[in-house]
Amino acid sequence: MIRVQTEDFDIGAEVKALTSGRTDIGALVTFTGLVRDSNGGTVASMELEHYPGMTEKELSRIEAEANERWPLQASLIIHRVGKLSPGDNIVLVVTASAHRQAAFDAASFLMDYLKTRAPFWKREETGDKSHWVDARESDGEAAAKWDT
Amino acid sequence: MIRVQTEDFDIGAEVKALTSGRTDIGALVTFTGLVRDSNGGTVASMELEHYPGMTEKELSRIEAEANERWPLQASLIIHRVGKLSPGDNIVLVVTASAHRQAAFDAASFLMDYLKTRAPFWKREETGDKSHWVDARESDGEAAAKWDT
Amino acid sequence: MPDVSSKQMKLLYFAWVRERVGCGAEDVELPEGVATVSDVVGWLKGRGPGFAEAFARPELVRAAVDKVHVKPAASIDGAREIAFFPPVTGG
Amino acid sequence: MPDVSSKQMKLLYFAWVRERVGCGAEDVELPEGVATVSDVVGWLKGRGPGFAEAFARPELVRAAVDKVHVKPAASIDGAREIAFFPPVTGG
Repeated sequence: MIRVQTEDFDIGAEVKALTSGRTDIGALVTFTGLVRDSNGGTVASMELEHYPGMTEKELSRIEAEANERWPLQASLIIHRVGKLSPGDNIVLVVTASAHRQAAFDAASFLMDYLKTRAPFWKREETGDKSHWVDARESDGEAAAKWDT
Repeated sequence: MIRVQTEDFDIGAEVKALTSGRTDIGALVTFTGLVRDSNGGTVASMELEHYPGMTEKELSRIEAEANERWPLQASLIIHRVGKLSPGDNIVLVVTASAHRQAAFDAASFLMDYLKTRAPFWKREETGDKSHWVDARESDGEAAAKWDT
Repeated sequence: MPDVSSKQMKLLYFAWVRERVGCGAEDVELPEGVATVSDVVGWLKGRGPGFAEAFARPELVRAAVDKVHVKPAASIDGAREIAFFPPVTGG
Repeated sequence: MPDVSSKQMKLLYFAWVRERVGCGAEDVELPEGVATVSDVVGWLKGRGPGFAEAFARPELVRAAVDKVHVKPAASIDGAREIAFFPPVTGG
């Protein structure tokens, strides 16, 4: 399941919705990405732009690939867009499996792929200036390791 | 922070307590272990025995080791004991860091070490029979990979 | 010989590409001979200073044809929508 | 020569070791010459059929001295509490 939304998400509620009434899940991993004030108290806000239509398409494709690679009982990607403040949630990834290794690997894979393929762009506002966040080379390397 | 308890835990509430008011966390990983009905609908319940005193000591030691190995902003281990049913939560591990790799690795490390070192024992009740769950060799191998 | 109607194209720009170009979306008629994403970039660079600046270092700009990531050499044959944007920074 | 009082020991048993032994905790006086965890196991095996069964395959039983995991060869000198249990299965 994938969702792109401006509203915040509730990790506990999302997990409950995925696991409720099931007894085949042994391991559940969540990853939450948050707006971090990387400049030590100077980032006032962040604007998340995306490519409507392509975003959903890419996230669905990434999720489908994770489900092909690992035996998942459930998976979820939620990504927020619009204006966010330091400490706010940005992205939630949930993976559930019978065993922990699959759940951990699938969540890590989803984040690595999302970081390099899903069409989102961050702009940080610092005081009266703003700048587009640069892509990190390490994200490309992290995604490449799943190609082996 | 570590806790051993009979009551259930609320992932959302635990995460909120760890992150509330902070802007230095960029990545947060949770791992939840649940009672899985591995026999296809026949496991009626599970009893979790532990070694009071040693459990807390081992969990604290494991958590301290994770904090030495990775730059964590927050960490939490909650493990339930007593009688549990299929679908119930057993264990919660939360790790928070500036970047996602540290959060993922630390959570995975905590689970691998907990699985091989924390003094818990599971007994599954199936109909009118019960048996002690056998330790998995793969858990020992998973823990050993962090020794390098 | 390519169908004339195939040269009608929707172009989309995101993030700093959008800011430099000065608009987020436009419908254009591509000239004859424009066959690849790279050709489109070459044509766009001649459309004004904003475009020239946005595509000054084409290696910094990524493209998607009909919402699928593509390389500069990708054909635009049959495409309806081409998007240009910086490397993504979500998550 | 070891202090006589050091031979007073609390023994704890968990999971199927506890079930086979028939009790979860007991205070014992260890005989002279019992110096390692392995020695304790050897002594326990002679205390009755439940103990013999619990420690029939000593490699299946783990031990902790004063709440710290130890190997069979570990000394029990100065220990106050020794626990015996199967490999752990939490998480």
